[in-house]
Amino acid sequence: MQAETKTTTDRIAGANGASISVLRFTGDISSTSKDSVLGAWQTVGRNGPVLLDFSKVEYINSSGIALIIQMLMEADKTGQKVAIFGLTPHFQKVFTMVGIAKYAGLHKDEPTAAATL
Amino acid sequence: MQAETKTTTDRIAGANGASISVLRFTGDISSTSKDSVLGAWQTVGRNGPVLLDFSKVEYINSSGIALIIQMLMEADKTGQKVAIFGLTPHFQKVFTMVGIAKYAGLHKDEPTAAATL
Amino acid sequence: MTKTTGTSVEVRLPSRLGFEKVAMGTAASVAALMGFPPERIEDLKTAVAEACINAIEHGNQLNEKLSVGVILSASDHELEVKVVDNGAGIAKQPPAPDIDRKVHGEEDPRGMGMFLIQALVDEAEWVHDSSTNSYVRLVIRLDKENE
Amino acid sequence: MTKTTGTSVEVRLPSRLGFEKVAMGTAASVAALMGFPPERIEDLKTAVAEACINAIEHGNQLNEKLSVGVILSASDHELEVKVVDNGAGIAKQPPAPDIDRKVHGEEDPRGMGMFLIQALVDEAEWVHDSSTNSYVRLVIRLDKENE
Ligand SMILES: Nc1ncnc2c1ncn2[C@@H]1O[C@H](COP(=O)(O)OP(=O)(O)O)[C@@H](O)[C@H]1O
Ligand SMILES: Nc1ncnc2c1ncn2[C@@H]1O[C@H](COP(=O)(O)OP(=O)(O)O)[C@@H](O)[C@H]1O
Repeated sequence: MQAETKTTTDRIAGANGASISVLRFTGDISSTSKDSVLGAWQTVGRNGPVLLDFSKVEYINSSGIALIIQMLMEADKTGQKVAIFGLTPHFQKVFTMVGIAKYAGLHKDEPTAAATL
Repeated sequence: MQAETKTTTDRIAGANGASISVLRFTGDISSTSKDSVLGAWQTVGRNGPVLLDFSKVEYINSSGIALIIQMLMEADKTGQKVAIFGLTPHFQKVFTMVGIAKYAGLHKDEPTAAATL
Repeated sequence: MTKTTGTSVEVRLPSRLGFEKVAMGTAASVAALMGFPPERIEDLKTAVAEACINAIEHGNQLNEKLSVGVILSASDHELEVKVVDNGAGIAKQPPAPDIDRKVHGEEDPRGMGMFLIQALVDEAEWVHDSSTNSYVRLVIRLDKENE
Repeated sequence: MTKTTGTSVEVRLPSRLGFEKVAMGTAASVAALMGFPPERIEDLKTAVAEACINAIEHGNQLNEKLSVGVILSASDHELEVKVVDNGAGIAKQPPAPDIDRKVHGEEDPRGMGMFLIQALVDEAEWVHDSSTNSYVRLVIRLDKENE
């Protein structure tokens, strides 16, 4: 169903051979996504870099953005790097407006995003 | 603007080298499309085959379908062959329900449709 | 996902052709929220559009002082849509369109709206409610597989 | 294309989170009918969603007996959207979100709705109408180029 959030976790090899965790979101990112999004976040290691894949997400509201900020908050504590890809141009604008771009690079696609980590 | 109908006319070479007229519709096909659709229909010759291109059309209502039937009516008088392509699966179903498929083949794309004329 | 059961959404549209597309947008959003598959949402959109066009044109006779009401009620297994106008309703069900007669000029090329509505939804009913109200009631069911 | 000037469309939604998406669908359809470009329609959708979420959550406090009203009025050059709830309105405009403070845990990660609304539309105004009504009024203008 469109309204449900599914988060899958993945691992890819970065440019320097180091492993990158990828969280892939599907559906909506809203207040009902908390368990799915933060639950998946807890399963990834606390030291390697993390990619957030929004290419299958259609709707993100301010409660969903708050969840993303919570991940950035935890990443900031441990010094983990986070990069984002797959946002529509509209949500790239929105993420920039709220300042997320300052803490996580916003990229067009997975290879471009992975290359920055 | 999405709601306006634009019709452009085109000519392509059919499989046997004979020339095919193509009417390409953009926008909506509804009661306000009458002048655009039937006006363009009048400009094509009354004997060669005709292709109707719906690949840029998002909305068709029953008044729009009535315009298509009017074209088929005139084509039937002169024995002109008409084929249709570019409909979404939903509108292929709708065109089949109202019986249009009996008078004009419904095809996926331009080459497939042209090959039947 | 969003619980939709027991909820109802209402829209009021001006009686002007073109605004049926607003009802389509609203109906599509409610159906998506309920979890209908995309093909079924397309069916609903066309049925709702045709019902609104009839309400605007025949029911309210393009009188812009009147508005068309669209009431969407979600239950566990189905979505009911009532499209309400201020007319006297239909005298009787028109015969199904006959493409041969249409193409041969023996029948008006128009007159397919009610046929399409019935063909696309699981239930369709035309009701003359009161001296000032008529509505068409459409139902699509969640469990029904779309062929 | 459809003349939309002077028309108004009204929607009533249940006070349940998720139904903001229905308002988004309706608003998008009206804006498309008026000829707004796709990027501007995306801006409007997000602003309307945030206004509805606030009306559902803060204004009507998730009380499902209350509904949220969305009134879309089209004129020649602009679309006005009022999102009405039964609450007492906002006490005062919250400060703009500060991402550094949020990321460092010094500020609630939430609290971005009103900021986004103001950033995305051409006019935004919060009005406490009567003892039982508050609304936010949004305007997007047709002539304004979207950056
Ligand atoms: N809401 C309505 N109010 C009054 N009459 C209606 C309504 N809907 C349909 N009708 C009548 O039924 C007829 C058939 O409608 P329809 O099948 O939609 O075709 P069309 O609208 O093209 O005539 C209309 O011509 C009209 O006389
Ligand atoms: N419709 C409303 N009715 C009452 N209070 C509101 C309304 N909209 C916003 N508010 C108040 O303004 C605050 C800020 O809203 P907002 O920026 O959207 O962030 P959030 O909803 O995440 O708190 C809310 O916490 C609430 O106190």
